[in-house]
Amino acid sequence: MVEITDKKIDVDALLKNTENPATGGVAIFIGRVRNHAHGKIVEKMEYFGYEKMAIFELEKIEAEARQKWPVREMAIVHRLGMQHIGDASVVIAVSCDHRADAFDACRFVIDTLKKTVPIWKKEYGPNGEEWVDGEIPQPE
Amino acid sequence: MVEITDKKIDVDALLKNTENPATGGVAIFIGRVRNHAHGKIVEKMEYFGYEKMAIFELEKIEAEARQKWPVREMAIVHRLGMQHIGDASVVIAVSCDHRADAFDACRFVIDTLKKTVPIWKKEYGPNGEEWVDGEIPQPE
Amino acid sequence: MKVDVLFFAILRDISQSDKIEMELDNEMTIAEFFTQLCETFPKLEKYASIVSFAINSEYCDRTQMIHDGDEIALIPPISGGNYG
Amino acid sequence: MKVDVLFFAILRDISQSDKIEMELDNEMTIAEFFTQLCETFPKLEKYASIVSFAINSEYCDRTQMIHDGDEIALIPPISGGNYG
Repeated sequence: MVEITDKKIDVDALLKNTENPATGGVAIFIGRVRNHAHGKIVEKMEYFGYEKMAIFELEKIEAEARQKWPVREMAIVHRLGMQHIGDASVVIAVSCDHRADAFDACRFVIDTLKKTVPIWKKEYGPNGEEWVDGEIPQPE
Repeated sequence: MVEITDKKIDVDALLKNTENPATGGVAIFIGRVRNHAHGKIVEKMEYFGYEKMAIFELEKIEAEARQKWPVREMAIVHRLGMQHIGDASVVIAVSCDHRADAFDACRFVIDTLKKTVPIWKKEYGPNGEEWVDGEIPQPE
Repeated sequence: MKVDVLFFAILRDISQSDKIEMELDNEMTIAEFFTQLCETFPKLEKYASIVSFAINSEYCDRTQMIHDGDEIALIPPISGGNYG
Repeated sequence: MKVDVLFFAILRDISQSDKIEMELDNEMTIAEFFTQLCETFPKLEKYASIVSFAINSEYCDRTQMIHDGDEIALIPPISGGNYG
């Protein structure tokens, strides 16, 4: 499942979504807002998205990951809106029978998300706010 | 921190241990008891450990991971005793400034744990119980 | 023909609008459309080399034709996820 | 000299005991100790090639000397973590 939300991400609830009696390993990635970036202080971060398309792109990533690895359950949630230091802006959980697959698939999802999902962030620091540099998405 | 416990692992509480305002990425691995193994049905699993030494070996793994990667926070918990399908027998959480380090360090911990930490499991299935084959640890 | 045009992030700061409705005289490519759009928003021009496009939520290249009713999104460099 | 000997998992099933106290006549290597131990527990012998040893919670090889008061653990192949 994929989700775009403007609420706090409930990691525990999300992990419930990855429960499957056949799975031995769950790899999870939590991306949090941190207090520094490229040598500057960060106070908070605001996320914006082209929601309809972001969901569509997340679904493509899930489908591609499932093609490449024997994934049992997968949950990808990205939060939008204003977020503070330590807040989870993105959580990805992947459960597989074997741990190597879970790790590889989870990493593929976050790496690809950053290249294709239309979400932008604005950084707020002591010297004001600015849009964060990003990746130029490439049409397939 | 490392811990050997005979209680249910509280993943949420453990994630709190990895909070650090400087970290952007947390990689987590949850190893669960699954309902099958090498083509056989598994009903439950019992874990035994040489506890004192297991903690000692886990501490070595944490130290080695911290030498290899710029880890901010790390939590490794292994549960012993009888566990049922879906129970988390091991949870590893690693937070770093950058996600690649978090993934690499987390994976290193679970891979090394299986090679060095003196823990054994007994598998219970429809045809009885048996000790699970394992790895022969090598002195350094 | 009519199209909806969506602006995000820094491009939205330039257009001062999330979404505008535009009347185009004829079907045209994304490249031609962007040239026309820059007449309305001259400051867009300097983003020409880094903007990507989507038609109806699907990334497309600049040779893609635009049709009546399309939703065209101008996508500046994306930065989802987190740092690192 | 006295040592404690710990048995785990399948080796514990053989010894029928978690821990025994043993009296050794003199300092000896782990290899020599294991030979002596097999006299008490003959079924241990077939595990000779797969058992590892730890002295005082530290893996050691079979040339390591045993001293008075040591805690010697017989470590059968380990299987912590989970499957996969």
